[in-house]
Amino acid sequence: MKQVKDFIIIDNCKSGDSYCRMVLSPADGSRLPEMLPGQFVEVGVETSGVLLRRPISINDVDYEANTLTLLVRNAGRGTSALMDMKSGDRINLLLPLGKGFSTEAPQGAKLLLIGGGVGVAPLLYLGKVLKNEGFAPEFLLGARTAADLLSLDEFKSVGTVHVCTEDGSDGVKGFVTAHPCLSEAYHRYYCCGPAPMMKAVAAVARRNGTDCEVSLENMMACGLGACLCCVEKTVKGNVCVCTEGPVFNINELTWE
Amino acid sequence: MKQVKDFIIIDNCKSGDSYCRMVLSPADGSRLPEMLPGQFVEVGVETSGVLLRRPISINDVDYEANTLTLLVRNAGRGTSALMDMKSGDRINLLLPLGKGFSTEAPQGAKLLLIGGGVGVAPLLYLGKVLKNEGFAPEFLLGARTAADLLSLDEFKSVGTVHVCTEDGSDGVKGFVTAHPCLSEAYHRYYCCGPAPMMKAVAAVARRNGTDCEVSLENMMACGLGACLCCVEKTVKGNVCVCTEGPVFNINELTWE
Amino acid sequence: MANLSVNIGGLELSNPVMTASGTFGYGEEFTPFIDIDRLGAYIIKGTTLNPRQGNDYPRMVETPAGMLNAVGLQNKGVDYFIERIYPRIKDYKSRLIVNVSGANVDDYAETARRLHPLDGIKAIEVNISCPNVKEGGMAFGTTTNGAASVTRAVRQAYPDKTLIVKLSPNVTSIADIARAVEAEGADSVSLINTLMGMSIDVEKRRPHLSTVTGGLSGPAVRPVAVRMVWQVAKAVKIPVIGLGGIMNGRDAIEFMLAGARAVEIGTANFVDPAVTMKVIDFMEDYCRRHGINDINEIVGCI
Amino acid sequence: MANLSVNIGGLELSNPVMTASGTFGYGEEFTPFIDIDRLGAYIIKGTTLNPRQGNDYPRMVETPAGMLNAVGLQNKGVDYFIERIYPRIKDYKSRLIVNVSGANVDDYAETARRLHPLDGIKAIEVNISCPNVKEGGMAFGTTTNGAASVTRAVRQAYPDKTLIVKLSPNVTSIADIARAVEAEGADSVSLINTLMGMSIDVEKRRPHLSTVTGGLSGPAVRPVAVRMVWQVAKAVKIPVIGLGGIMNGRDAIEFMLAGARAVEIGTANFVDPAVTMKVIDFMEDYCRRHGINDINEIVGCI
Ligand SMILES: Cc1cc2nc3c(=O)[nH]c(=O)nc-3n(C[C@H](O)[C@H](O)[C@H](O)COP(=O)(O)OP(=O)(O)OC[C@H]3O[C@@H](n4cnc5c(N)ncnc54)[C@H](O)[C@@H]3O)c2cc1C
Ligand SMILES: Cc1cc2nc3c(=O)[nH]c(=O)nc-3n(C[C@H](O)[C@H](O)[C@H](O)COP(=O)(O)OP(=O)(O)OC[C@H]3O[C@@H](n4cnc5c(N)ncnc54)[C@H](O)[C@@H]3O)c2cc1C
Ligand SMILES: Cc1cc2nc3c(=O)[nH]c(=O)nc-3n(C[C@H](O)[C@H](O)[C@H](O)COP(=O)(O)O)c2cc1C
Ligand SMILES: Cc1cc2nc3c(=O)[nH]c(=O)nc-3n(C[C@H](O)[C@H](O)[C@H](O)COP(=O)(O)O)c2cc1C
Ligand code: FES
Ligand code: FES
Repeated sequence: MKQVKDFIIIDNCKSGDSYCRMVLSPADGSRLPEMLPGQFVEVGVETSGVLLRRPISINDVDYEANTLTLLVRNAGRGTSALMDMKSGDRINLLLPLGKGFSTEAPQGAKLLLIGGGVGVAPLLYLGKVLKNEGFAPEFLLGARTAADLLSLDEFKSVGTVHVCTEDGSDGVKGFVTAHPCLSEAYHRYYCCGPAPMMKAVAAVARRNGTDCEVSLENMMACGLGACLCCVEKTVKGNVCVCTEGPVFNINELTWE
Repeated sequence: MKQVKDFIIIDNCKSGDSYCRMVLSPADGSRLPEMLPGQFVEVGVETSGVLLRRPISINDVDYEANTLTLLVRNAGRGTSALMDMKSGDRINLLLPLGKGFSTEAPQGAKLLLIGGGVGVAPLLYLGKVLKNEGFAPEFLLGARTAADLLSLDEFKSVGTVHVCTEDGSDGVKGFVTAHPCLSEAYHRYYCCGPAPMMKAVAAVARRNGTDCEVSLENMMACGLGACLCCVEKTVKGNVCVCTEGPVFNINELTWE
Repeated sequence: MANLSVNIGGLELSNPVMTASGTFGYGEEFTPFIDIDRLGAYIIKGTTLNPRQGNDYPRMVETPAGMLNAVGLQNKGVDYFIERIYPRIKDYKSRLIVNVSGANVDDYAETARRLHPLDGIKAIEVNISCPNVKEGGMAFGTTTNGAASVTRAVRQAYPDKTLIVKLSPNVTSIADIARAVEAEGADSVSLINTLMGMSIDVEKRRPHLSTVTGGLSGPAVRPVAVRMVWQVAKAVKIPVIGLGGIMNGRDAIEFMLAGARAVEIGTANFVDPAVTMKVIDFMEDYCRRHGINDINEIVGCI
Repeated sequence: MANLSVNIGGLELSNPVMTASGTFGYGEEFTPFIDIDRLGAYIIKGTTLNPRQGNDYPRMVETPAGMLNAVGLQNKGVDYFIERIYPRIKDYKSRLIVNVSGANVDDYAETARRLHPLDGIKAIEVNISCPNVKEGGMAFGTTTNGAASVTRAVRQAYPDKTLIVKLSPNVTSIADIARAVEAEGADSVSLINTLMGMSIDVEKRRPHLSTVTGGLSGPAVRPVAVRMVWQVAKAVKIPVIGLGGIMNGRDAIEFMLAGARAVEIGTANFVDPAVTMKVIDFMEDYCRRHGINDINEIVGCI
């Protein structure tokens, strides 16, 4: 059940001026609601020049510690205010929102989780859930430079990690679509990152017949399916990314 | 010379949820400009719902320590954001603004500094300057309750302090105008506080022929005499409180 | 406790708080957060005679204390609404009001006619201020003649039940438009719809919205909306519904003091999906604090 | 470095950045913070034929991302200006533009006539959008006839020098008004003046401003202003000056992309008295980053 709730920041760890990783727990001590990988939250940001909530993916959930983790890139006014928040501060979340990634697959299916930049955020939780369900998820993570590769150690603890950087400072040099692992056979790609990257991965998937899910980041106002601002053109017409997505199978989309 | 400058918060000491006392020093290490008692600063507040700067009196200046002190009452959005600021945070000030209190008086003149609520703010610096110039300033400080009497010890270190509280929890019970010290002869009253209090003090001053200066708190936008928003009707017509004031001799005003 | 119930052109509301069309979906999206039965009324999405896909993405951009939208009345048409959506939402205790739009006068009238028989619908709000509805290159809502002609046609197609006309703020004299729709038999006017605005991505050097211009809503527009409500309330005798940037109870009271009998809450639902309940709570508290027995006492009382 | 100079109806400016009337005093108030000579032009306080005391206090209230003002053209009249103020401020290298208001057509014309001989004044901006100027119950700026009649009279009284007409946004079609003043010989139009708004103190149950309504300015109005500049720039051939809520260089470029040849900065001067210099710096930097040789290239370029 969706809820709107105050959280306490347990920890807010910055990587430079570009990213932060925020660990949150309900302020009233209540249990976290059930959350699925690929779902997101809408964060209320109290700063000058920000009115609407900001959508952020669920990066990790620890039901035992009763904590939720967000991975945030400093993209503008709202996210930069999030960067500046301190442990102990309060923050209001609307959650859990949207539909997540499919986690069903034939036993032993090879699954590749492809993330670019801060788009790696939802893949950590997804990887953990897939691993729990008995799969051996692999990650293909791309970034501009080695410094922009986020949470690498955590990904490694979940599964095999393939790395690409645009400047070659780590792993294969170039975009994720240049990585040799894409020539192997996978049952499904899960992809989240900048639109051009997702479109390129979708093209690869279509070419080699791999099932492929992508997570879209359309601009949102309500996050609840009420305002119809976040629509994506699909084979069924305009649908709300906040309720029908953010995860879509590429077959539902009208890309190219 | 007026300037707009970043300051670092050296200390921000809250009294409950209602007041804070902020000690500031120029962020670039430069020397404080010369400031006169009764002058004010315009504080930039970066929070949701605040556009314009907020005018705050100069509460104290320590040229040796190169610090400036503000005493702030939590009155709304802007001031409550100031309450929440922490030492080390940056804040932008426009200063020094307006004309201050007159500090000339015949040698040995008896001077009474009358403050109500947070209106005591400019009187501390004024008292110190007067004391430096060889006077023995007295204070008459009023507040709702004993808990709302601000900086009492500091005032006591500058001169004799007379106290009134509305609930009688300290000093004389009632408004400042009920205090017996007003029956003594003073050369001048300096008064800052809520408008009804200043008007009542002005009436007393007129009755007993005492010179009287009051510090107005008209709503301001620019603080520079440019917008003409802060005007007060005076014997010379509408004048800008931010440049011709905030301190006025009651003879200049058209009260009653 | 003070009386909060108000009457809008024959329609009794348990309190003055409604939701603004296009910002509250069909209400169902908000059931995790609020008790719809506690609302004075809920106004649902703009409905047209025929289905509409709406405009292309991007449809939204944030602006200082506001947002621009260019949704363009995406909806599945009145028949789909009547068959598939209405049965799901008709049984709330709160008043259900449908917002009606059209491409021409006949579309408005026909949509109203089809909604008329439904018992669960207590009133319609006719949106003559949508940027996608053209009449000689101008929206119906920006000329007294256009506004009057839509009102006249809908009034005929929708007799006896409450007819609210929603006015556009993009006009020189909104009071003139209000008088024109009052003369044609509107039971109430609601205002304001969005102000027409525009925003440009200076790095990409292109408009943020696919449609170039869009509708501005949110707290930024509130001073304009309050002023217009004040002007209209002095100009007409029918009750005025005020909206535009209401974010909390204080803002809602501001509109009532300006002359609104009831209020609608729009963009604020996106910021806090439970805001409507808080506004009702504030009204109760405000009346108590100010010794007001009946909220109708404060309407226009400045 | 890119060329930033622009031409406004015959008046050459070293860059597109000006200050908006009523927000910059006579310029002198800002000399501690900026180099006035670096401005493209500075437009000073609204000046009328006779002295005016302006409206009663309170004249200002903050609103979400904006402010309402009701200053009411407080000034000492054109003769006092010419004798006492003009000599002090005439020698800046930057263009000095006087904003002119009037209670009737003759006042406008007479004020313009008295300013005409002054060499230090390069242009006048005629404010036909002040809420205190009445013509048959309506401000000149809200009818094409009213706007045309003021422009015609001032054009006659103020020949050969640059005449800018400042338009009101409180109209159904600002493009129509712009066309009307262009037809009467205006060299340029500037827009927008303030949107008419209102705000109420709900605890005291009375308006915040002594005049009940006032003029809304600041970032809140920017989307409306950008839209109007875009509409007007398509409707007229004379250069358009854009303003309304410009807070920084990005916002200034947004107006130029919408079609403005130059910009004015108003309320932002209150927030940061050095903002104009930062806007000019941003423009230089923007041109460099985008490989633009002449800022005129981007005007209307979306
Ligand atoms: C479902 C979803 C999940 C997301 N997950 C993450 C995540 O895990 N980590 C992360 O760092 N970012 C994530 N984003 C992107 C994040 O929402 C935007 O970066 C953020 O909203 C920008 O806000 P801002 O105030 O910092 O930027 P602004 O100053 O408002 O604008 C900067 C840029 O951010 C984009 N943006 C602004 N508002 C929105 C909005 N409401 N929705 C989408 N984009 C917007 C605009 O295109 C703009 O160019 C996600 C977005 C969506 C839709
Ligand atoms: C010359 C001068 C000196 C002052 N010195 C002090 C001081 O030393 N300490 C102190 O605590 N306060 C002082 N004030 C009052 C202080 O400026 C206001 O309390 C503050 O601006 C309120 O801002 P806010 O955002 O907290 O309140 P808001 O939420 O904006 O409004 C709350 C109330 O504060 C008042 N207010 C809002 N903005 C202004 C403004 N720009 N100017 C004046 N009043 C305003 C309004 O009447 C409103 O009812 C002074 C005011 C002036 C003009
Ligand atoms: C996303 C969105 C969609 C809207 N759709 C409609 C609509 O279909 N019909 C209508 O009459 N008004 C529509 N509006 C206008 C609102 O009902 C309301 O008039 C406006 O947003 C001002 O109120 P607010 O500032 O409280 O949002 C819409 C507004 C928004 C933000
Ligand atoms: C305090 C104040 C006084 C103003 N006085 C005048 C004036 O005398 N003449 C005029 O044409 N416009 C006047 N304006 C309008 C501004 O010049 C400008 O058109 C408006 O504020 C919008 O720009 P902004 O949002 O950048 O402030 C005034 C605005 C303010 C805020
Ligand atoms: S964000 Fe409102 S419908 Fe998706
Ligand atoms: S605050 Fe602008 S003139 Fe005083």
